[in-house]
Amino acid sequence: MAGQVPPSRTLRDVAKIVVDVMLKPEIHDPQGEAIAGACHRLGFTEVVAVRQGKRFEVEIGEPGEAGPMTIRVAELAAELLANPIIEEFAIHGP
Amino acid sequence: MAGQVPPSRTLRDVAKIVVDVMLKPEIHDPQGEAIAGACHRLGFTEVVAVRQGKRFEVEIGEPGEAGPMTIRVAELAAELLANPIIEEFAIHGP
Amino acid sequence: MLSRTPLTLKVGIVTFPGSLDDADASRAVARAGGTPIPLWHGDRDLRGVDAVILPGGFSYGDYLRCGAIARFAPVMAELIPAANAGLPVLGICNGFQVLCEAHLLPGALTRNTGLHFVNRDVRIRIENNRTGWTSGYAPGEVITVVLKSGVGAYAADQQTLADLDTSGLVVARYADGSPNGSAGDIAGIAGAAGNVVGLMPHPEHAIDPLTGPGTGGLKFFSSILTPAAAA
Amino acid sequence: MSRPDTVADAAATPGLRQPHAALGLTDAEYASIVTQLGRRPTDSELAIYSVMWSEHCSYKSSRVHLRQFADKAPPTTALLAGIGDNAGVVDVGQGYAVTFKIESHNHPSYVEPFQGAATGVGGIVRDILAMGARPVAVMDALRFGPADAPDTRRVLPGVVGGISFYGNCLGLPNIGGELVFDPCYSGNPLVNALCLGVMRHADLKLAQASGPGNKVVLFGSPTGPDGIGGASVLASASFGTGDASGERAKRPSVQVGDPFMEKLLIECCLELYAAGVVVAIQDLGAAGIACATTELAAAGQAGMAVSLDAVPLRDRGLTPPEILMSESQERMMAVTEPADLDQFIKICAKWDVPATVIGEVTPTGRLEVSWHGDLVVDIPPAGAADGPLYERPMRRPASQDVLRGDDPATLPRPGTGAELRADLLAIAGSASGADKAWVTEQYDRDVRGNTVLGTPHDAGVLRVDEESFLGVAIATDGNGRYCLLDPYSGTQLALAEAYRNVAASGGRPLAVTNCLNFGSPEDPAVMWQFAESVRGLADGCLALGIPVTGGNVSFYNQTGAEAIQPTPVVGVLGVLEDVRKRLPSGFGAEGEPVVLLGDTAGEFGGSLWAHVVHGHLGGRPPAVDLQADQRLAAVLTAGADAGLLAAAHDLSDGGLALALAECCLTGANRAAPPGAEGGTGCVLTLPAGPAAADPFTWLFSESAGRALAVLRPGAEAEFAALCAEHGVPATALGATGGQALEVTGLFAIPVTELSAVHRRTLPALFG
Ligand SMILES: Nc1ncnc2c1ncn2[C@@H]1O[C@H](COP(=O)(O)OP(=O)(O)O)[C@@H](O)[C@H]1O
Ligand SMILES: [Mg+2]
Repeated sequence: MAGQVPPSRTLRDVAKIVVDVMLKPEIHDPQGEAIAGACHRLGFTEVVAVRQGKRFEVEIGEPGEAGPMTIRVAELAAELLANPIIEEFAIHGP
Repeated sequence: MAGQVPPSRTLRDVAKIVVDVMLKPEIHDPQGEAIAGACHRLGFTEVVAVRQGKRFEVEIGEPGEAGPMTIRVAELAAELLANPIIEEFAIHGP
Repeated sequence: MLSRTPLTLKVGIVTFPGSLDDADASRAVARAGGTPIPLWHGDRDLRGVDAVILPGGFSYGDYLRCGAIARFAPVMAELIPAANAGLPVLGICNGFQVLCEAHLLPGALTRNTGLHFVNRDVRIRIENNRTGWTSGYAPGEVITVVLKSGVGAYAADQQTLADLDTSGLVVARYADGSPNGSAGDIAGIAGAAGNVVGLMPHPEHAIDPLTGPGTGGLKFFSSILTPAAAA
Repeated sequence: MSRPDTVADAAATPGLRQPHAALGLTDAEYASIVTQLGRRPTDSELAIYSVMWSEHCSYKSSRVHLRQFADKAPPTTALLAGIGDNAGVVDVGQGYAVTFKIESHNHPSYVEPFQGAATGVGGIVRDILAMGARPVAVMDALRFGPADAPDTRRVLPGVVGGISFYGNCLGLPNIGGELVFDPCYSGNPLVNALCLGVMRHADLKLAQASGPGNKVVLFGSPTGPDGIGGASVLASASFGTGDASGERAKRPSVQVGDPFMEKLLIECCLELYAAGVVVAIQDLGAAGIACATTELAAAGQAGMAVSLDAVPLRDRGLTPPEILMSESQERMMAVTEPADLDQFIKICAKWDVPATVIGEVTPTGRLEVSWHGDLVVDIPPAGAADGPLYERPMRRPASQDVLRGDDPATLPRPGTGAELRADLLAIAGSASGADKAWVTEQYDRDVRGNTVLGTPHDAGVLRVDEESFLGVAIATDGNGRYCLLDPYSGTQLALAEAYRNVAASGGRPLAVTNCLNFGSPEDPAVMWQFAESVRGLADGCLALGIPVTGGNVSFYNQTGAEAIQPTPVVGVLGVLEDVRKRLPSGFGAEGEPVVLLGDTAGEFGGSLWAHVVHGHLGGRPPAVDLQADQRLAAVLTAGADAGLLAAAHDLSDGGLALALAECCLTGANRAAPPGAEGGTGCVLTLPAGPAAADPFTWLFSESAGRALAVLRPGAEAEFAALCAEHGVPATALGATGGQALEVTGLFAIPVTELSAVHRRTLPALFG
């Protein structure tokens, strides 16, 4: 499959951008609830709620200035990494 | 995302702490590789690599000062949220 | 005297990398009297089929989100406009997920409330027999099919759920309560035009009492063969 | 990066000290390598020898015993390939062959339950694929510590999740297995995975490199630093100290499975086979490229020249020994003719499977591996592949007599109907006796559409041909308690139970696979258990007339000095000419006569009753009579063929009592009836004789060679005649029907109560 072997890392122009994807607050998160329940059983009774989402670390080659790259990642997040019907995302970095 | 909850000592005295869990760098991440492949097919050819991890938003009641709470969350992360054999974690906030 | 060979309907079955129940869908189409036509994810070609099934499985490993990567396959570039133009499309399980990701159906499939994959025979009630895929069922008919999924809970915002209800677009509901946390016990829905249907449990595994819980699923595949349905 | 240790270096520095002990090689083994090569090995060669000569790859402690499977093999024409190949291949008629094998992934599953179990499934599936077959089903035999132990709560959900994740994603139906809890498996769970494949006779592939000039292709996932703890030791020892060794120590021993890539590999390989472009093929399992190249070359009596520079890497820092030893998953190695190479690569590209030529077959008879132009390996492949052979000391432990003398006859027994009822419910609700749906519902049982019977029936039954209805049945069994009391007969009991399960599903037993899970072979007591177990299995297979086609040995299953109970898991494969005649294990219609087949004596040593009710383990396991089992199987398969039977269920742990409870709750369809409350009751009367048999004995004894037969109404006389003809004792008990399991004059348990007790245990424990 394409992209499994990263190209040589000697080029220093690779930035790491983080995309956080969380379920929208109104969407039921059974995983988070199960984890909160497990916290309580483990004695972490001060835990009120847990929500579980995804974190993507995207290594991306810089095509030009910082601006376009961030926009590209936002496009990528909106199109592929998150499903806007149930999820929302935030972008950090580089 | 930190700091959304005001630090007043009311009943609502709940802080949100984020725990990021990623596979250790030396561990194979087939999901991330598949996503990188999809990025390329979608025309995001500047994507060099993707790694996928988890993000937990833990809402936690403050038992005392900030110090212990952070330690509690670190314990929680090490014990429950991350699998130390293959994953590493980082804690942010409140 | 000229003998007239009845034309059998051609039903395309898409194989994505990681599709699993494609052979089962083909078998069901053939059992119902149709002609299954394999469609390859990498070809921008629907091969002149009269209807399309997106089968169950784990397309692209279901990595990222179920159906999220398959949605961008070349064959989908043909399928999406064809579906919008009225081609009957049935997405089963992973196929349902792909249809939601491709916005051919509203809403999304989310993790089962029990957090586990669930393989169980379930009874579903056909709520809408006006789609091309369900016209053979009596309204309210209850059939037993196989549910096998980990991300099978249908979710949508309140407005969408209300719209599905008022427009009669819920195709099937779990008759004994949702086994996975699906909103409104929804097992399957149709798009606004009625030609695109998504179903979480597997009718193709209920076509033969030898290998499944009876024959209750067969009419999904025979309904589409009636001329009215494919018209 | 440091320069690797080359063959030239090795010749020039014969006195260089090497870390062979850290790699698990004894001084004597190291000396024998030096003799074989006529010089010290390079570090890459040492890596190869260390993995090839490990217990896991070389079977050095077990081979002397395993020979019996060949020496005592019953005459058969059913085997197309046998022990020594990746998996045995059995002719099932109509031009079809079936290949099946069971393998352990115990230790990795304890360290990282989810990935360990997942990659266990992946490994056995590649074994089957390498034989030229399409994998069509999996099974899993699992053993854990006490169900309520905190560690079991960590390990079990992870293991089940991993099997579910990997198997479901591959599209392989899971059609059976085992789930057992015992304190002896705390800290050492057993995760044994079985895969079954189907092919046409002509499709058989053998892992033998031949034809000098033919290309060696590596395909599948890139090679990364997975599971190379051993090589890391080597690398740090050879390449100096400090930073490097710290870095090396981080190498993960945990492999992460990629079932999606494996699914692509399956389809890709099948298309390669169909195109006729594969001369030989081998899966990459333990010890990766080192093992695949050595074994391919050794089996083909050829040489092979490989360049490691061509291996696609996920981590460019890997050293030659690490590349050789990497256990990255989802990789295969094939030999193809140069003229076919283009087509080979094209088919791989179609399935998005990266493929690279890494070398070719040579006439030299040597395995030669180069790196950056230097020769780093130059060995005789057969010498590395064969490995040492040990006759480990063995000794029947003195404790064996104490154990056998501890007769369960002294245990207080239930007498009244109420007490019998309570013990039945205790067993039906015990973790080992309870319904397994919490586990098995997580597995896809129906994908591919050929599952005729799956869990909770006695055997998995698959349709092989849609036109002729040819099919196969398969079951696995093992009983550590019996084997601890007597490893010889305990192993035969496991064999007999799997054999009986196949027959009770309507299948004619044909062949055997096994996974032998034991403690340390360096412990003479364990070695004695092992030897007895193998002898029992070989003698048993000879008696039953079905050959062992392959298997797997897992040693060192112990926590500290404490070994697990000896746990051979035996798989039996059978054939059904017409799967429409399969027998389910449950009650369906009402009013069907229920008949107990076989003799019942008072046998409670190692029984589930003694274990659950008294926490007792001692005495002797049930007596073995394999001729009686053969007769029973003949009656069951003939009864199924003649349409006399509606269902059948074998009796094993929990005896008649648990078997009846299971029959009430298991439907007559391929799966349990929908709805947790489903079921059909029965009204039965326990016979007055023989003298030894009181109600307790009838209900809870675990005498072997027994099964329940459910007759089609009206078939009573014909079936009685069939039993008489074969000399199988048949005792009419009553008939199906009603809403309770009723034993006249003793107790009645409503099916709903039985169901609640049987089905709530695992969900209550594991959520
Ligand atoms: N881990 C497992 N995976 C799949 N199937 C299982 C597993 N454990 C048990 N089963 C199935 O559950 C049923 C009951 O198992 P068991 O009580 O061990 O049967 P028996 O003792 O009669 O051989 C069988 O169909 C068996 O194959
Ligand atoms: Mg059993």
